[in-house]
Amino acid sequence: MKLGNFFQITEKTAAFLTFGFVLILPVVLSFNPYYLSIFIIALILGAVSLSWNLLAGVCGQVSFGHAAFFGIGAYGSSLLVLKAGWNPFGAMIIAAFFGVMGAIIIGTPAFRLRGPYFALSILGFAEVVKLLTLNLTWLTDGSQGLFNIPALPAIRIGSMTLDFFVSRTTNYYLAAFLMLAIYLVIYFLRHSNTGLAMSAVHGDEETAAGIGVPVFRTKLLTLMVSAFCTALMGAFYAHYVHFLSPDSAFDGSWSVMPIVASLFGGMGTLIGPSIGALLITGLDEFIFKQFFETGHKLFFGILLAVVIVWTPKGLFGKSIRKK
Amino acid sequence: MGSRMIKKCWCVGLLLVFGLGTAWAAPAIKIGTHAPQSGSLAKHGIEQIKGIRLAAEDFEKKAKIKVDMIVYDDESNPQKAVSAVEKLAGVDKVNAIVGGYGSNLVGPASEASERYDTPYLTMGAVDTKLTAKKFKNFFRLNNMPGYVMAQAGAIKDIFAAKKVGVIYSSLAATTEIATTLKGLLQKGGIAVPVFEKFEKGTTNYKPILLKIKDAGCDVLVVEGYFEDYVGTIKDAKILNLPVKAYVGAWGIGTPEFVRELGNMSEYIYGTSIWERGTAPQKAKKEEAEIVANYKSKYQEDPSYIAMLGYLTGKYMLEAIVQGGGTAGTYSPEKTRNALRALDTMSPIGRVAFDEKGDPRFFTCVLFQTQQGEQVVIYPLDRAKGVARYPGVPWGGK
Amino acid sequence: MLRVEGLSVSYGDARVLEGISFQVKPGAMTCILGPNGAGKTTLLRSITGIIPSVVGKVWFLDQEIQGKKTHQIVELGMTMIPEGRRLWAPLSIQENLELGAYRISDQRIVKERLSWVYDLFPHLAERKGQLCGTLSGGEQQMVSIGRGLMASPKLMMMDEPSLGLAPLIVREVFEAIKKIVLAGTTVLLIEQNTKVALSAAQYGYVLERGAIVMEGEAAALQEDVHIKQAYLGL
Amino acid sequence: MISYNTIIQSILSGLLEGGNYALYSLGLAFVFGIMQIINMAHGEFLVLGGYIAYWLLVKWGVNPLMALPVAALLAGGTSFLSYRIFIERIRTTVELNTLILTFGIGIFLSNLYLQLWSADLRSISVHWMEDPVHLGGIYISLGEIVTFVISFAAVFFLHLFLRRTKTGKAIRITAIDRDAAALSGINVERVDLLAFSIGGALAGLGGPLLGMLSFVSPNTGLHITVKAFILTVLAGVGSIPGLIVAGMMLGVGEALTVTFVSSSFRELFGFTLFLVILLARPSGLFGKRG
Repeated sequence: MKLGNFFQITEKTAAFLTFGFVLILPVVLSFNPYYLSIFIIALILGAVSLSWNLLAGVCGQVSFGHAAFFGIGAYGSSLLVLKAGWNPFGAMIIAAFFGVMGAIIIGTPAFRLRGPYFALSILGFAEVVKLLTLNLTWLTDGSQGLFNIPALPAIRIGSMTLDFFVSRTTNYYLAAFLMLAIYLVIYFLRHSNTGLAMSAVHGDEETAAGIGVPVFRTKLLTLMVSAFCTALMGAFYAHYVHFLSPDSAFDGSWSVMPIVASLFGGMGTLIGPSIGALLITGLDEFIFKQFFETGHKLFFGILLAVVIVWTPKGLFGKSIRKK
Repeated sequence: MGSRMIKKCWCVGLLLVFGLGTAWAAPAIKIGTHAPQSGSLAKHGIEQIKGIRLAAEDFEKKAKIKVDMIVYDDESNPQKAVSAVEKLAGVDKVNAIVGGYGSNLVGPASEASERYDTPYLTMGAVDTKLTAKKFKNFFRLNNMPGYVMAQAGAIKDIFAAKKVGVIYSSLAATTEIATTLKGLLQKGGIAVPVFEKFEKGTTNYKPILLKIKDAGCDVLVVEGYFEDYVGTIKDAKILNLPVKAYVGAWGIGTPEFVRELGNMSEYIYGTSIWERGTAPQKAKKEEAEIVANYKSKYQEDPSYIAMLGYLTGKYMLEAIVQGGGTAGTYSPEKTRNALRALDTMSPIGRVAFDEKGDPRFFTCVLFQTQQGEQVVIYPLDRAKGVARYPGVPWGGK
Repeated sequence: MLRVEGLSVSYGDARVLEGISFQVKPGAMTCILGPNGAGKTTLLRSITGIIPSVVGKVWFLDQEIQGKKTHQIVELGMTMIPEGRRLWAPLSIQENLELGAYRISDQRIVKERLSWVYDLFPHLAERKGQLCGTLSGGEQQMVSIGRGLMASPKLMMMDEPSLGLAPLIVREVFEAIKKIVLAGTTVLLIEQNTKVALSAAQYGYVLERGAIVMEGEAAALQEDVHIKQAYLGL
Repeated sequence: MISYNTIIQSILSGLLEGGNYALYSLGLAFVFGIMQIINMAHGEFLVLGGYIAYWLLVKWGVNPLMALPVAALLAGGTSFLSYRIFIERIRTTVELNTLILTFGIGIFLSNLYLQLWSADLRSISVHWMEDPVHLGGIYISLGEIVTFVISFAAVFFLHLFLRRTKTGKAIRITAIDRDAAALSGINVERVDLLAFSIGGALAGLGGPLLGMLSFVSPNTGLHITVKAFILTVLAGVGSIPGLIVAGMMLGVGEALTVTFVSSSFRELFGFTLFLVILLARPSGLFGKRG
């Protein structure tokens, strides 16, 4: 039994529904800070999943180490603010470009590899970056981590002040805005000539090269965009949580959860991964945790296996049409 | 150190409150706790919760006040810890929070509890930076200097060592304790020719131990965790490492440790906040009671983490009631003040907090495992035996 | 011996075979001709169960075999010599041949078959220890046919055995195939090399764009105008 | 400062540890090489073997070496069930799916261990194995020699099995050309099931050794999986004997990094080597296919 057999909506409708849901969710949760904080993380994960899926779902290059870009963004922005006294907003943008640099450094050699080898090389890259962060103590304070990372500065719009230190609501909507921005970038990229090139590369690299698609350049560009967005979310995360350690910033779950979320939501769609992220966060929080204090991830493992086996296109993969 | 301490009069007041508690039914207390129940630190988190749970039950019996205890798994993940605190303080509206394990979790968690103006007491975070912000609501039972002083003191006063090799796990707390120890030793004129960090999950310690051998160190200090002690001791045995003493940080020489390592745990030194029988004279009775209750509830001996967990629960619950007054008005303000005013003798020594929330009198003891028993050998005034020095599990020189 | 009725195969939305029906009579050589991309290989792959989920019916020795797994079909006495040889390159000639008789546990029979294959291709006997990756195209084709023979098949289907071989080698291979038929194994041959195929086979079908468009005795087909123009270049 | 003896000793310890790395990686390398499945639950199968040996020792005093076959059997059984229940169904779909599926199975198993056996670290102590053996200024332990021999034997016999037995050859040819294998009458699905179960059993074999040399815990698994990966790529996918050499290279490299640089760069060495090999020679040191 697949959802896809019952209803069919277009990508655009799915995106409108998703962002509409994200918009009103805080009202449903009556702006409860705790639930908002859960969904802030879900939105961060959603945005990273969108970026991951641009690379994997659209261009066909599966990465196993997006935590690298996430951590680079988080540490990059925090260090610019803590050590160089930058404004956090500016630092976030520059940190996102650090992510792009990381993408160029690993992508240039790694895109000569295919399939699991590429996925593994990114995994190795993530570990190397993490270990460097751990050992460049003079810069990063090693395993001690960075404490007291400033929150994003308050924004004044007329008489209204958007505070990012205490208020979960403003943080929530900023995270939602970032996810929307990333979605739009991916959407328009997908529907441009570059997007066509990406699909061609996904289909078959040799054929793509045959019709004149610059395969290597397309793949690298996709990784750069994906890394930029992921690093941006990492930077946001740092200013939201105020604390970083190599273990948390480069946590393997930033590599794994986007994959899981994309799979749940459907890799063949653009919006699916963010739906998947919201869904698995909700499931984990409201259902699995009710069963066990310890080891509620057990359910997560089972669910993952069940979804993969019985609906490999994702729960919504068949319901959302491309156009 | 903690022998001349006097309980302040508020303790008497507390007893009065307890007495009255039977007369009027005080409203239930909601206490929240978060600790890793899964992930790499789950073992510690689970023990901690066991201790707190027992404290809550004991408190219910004694004070006749119902305690609602809410537990969240923070998965050793900072953002989950923050979420847990936000849920406890924001949704469940608990009166106070205890728990937390690991400085990198307690740091952000304590910030969240400060935002919600909810008192927070922990035993799982020793990083010095944590109290630098002087939060109103943050308290902890233990901090870094307590560990290091016991190690450095024994190395200087008992071993009279000249060269000490310090190796430590790359995790945050062990890095800090090692760095502090190095400074203290060097200030005392003791050379530290080998000072090296190893990664979590190291399985071959021989190359690093060989450096200790080449440098001719008298004492090997391993600031690490269970697996690091097991690994280093096994490898030191193979290499027949010629040092005169093996000193570990925490979690060494525990009953579990002795059970797993057998006679390989003989002679090792370790610091401990508490082990069965190390309570100061004045707290012996309390210690015996807690141990007995723990055993009857869980069919096992409490570890030091379980004991500390128990104490965090106990002091926090008492402080909430202390600040309680009339029904339904447990306020964070009064709870904080009660904690600040606390000065009592406990199985881990004298407990009192300074204005930053750091413990004022916290100190560890250094013990040596002798015939499977932990014999406290330092500080000398709490010592129960004499160090068998030189001596290492693998024979040594 | 083999009867196919209404066989259809699709890849995604693209229908490759459309209602194919034909039969192979025992003891003879039947060939299916057709240009590149007509669906010849797909036909064989679906008969042997490598491509599952097909529409239509297939009888082999009066048993319905559609939906069965490849190894079950092989056990009934059918085999296929795949296009492009598909040998196990890192293994020796002898190993390749022996593994062709995987289902036969009686070592005596395996030895018998082996010596028969070596008689058929004396060339291979001289180099039984050589790794197949290092052989020439013709030698590889011989091993591939030999491997198929090892299981003592009743029906052997061959997918373009002449592909990429020099004319001299092609003749040698087809001589061997004739011997195989004489020894009692029915052969279904799929070929682009129409001239060679029709001169060796007794009966033929022509497959174009996924459908059978013509059939008849080999001799008759050789004289057919359409065949002459489209396939023999006359 | 660094003595000659220290360097020798350090290299030796790396060689011995490298031999064990090879065994820890064997199951993963085998399954990856034969089935193109990256089994993310590999480490969990291995850990299961470790727990089995631990409980056999603690409850019934069974010598951990005697526990090896039991560990292999039960880990093999677990992987058999994993394959039958889940993996089999998506075997023919995208590679990524099996990767994530096995990852999910790994999460399930490690949390199951946590429920069953708590988060305690379990170290298997066999005292005679910890006794040092003194060879002209060089110390090694009896246990190290024993585990090294076991590792070597496991790799050797697996190699022999694949090269010499009919079943082993069937597994190999199925990996090389599935269709051709099926056309020879081989039940390729049965072969897949067998290969995956063997992979699990090989992993289970490593567990008791890991427990003896260090420890097992519910969280050990993923770490082992990653390490096994590194080694598989170093050796080159499909090269079983290459694992020994790759393992030793990694072991010695790590040991010498500690001796000459610092212990904190040990892991960095492994991953850097992994990246360099992967990028410069993706077929690995001994791999044949690119």
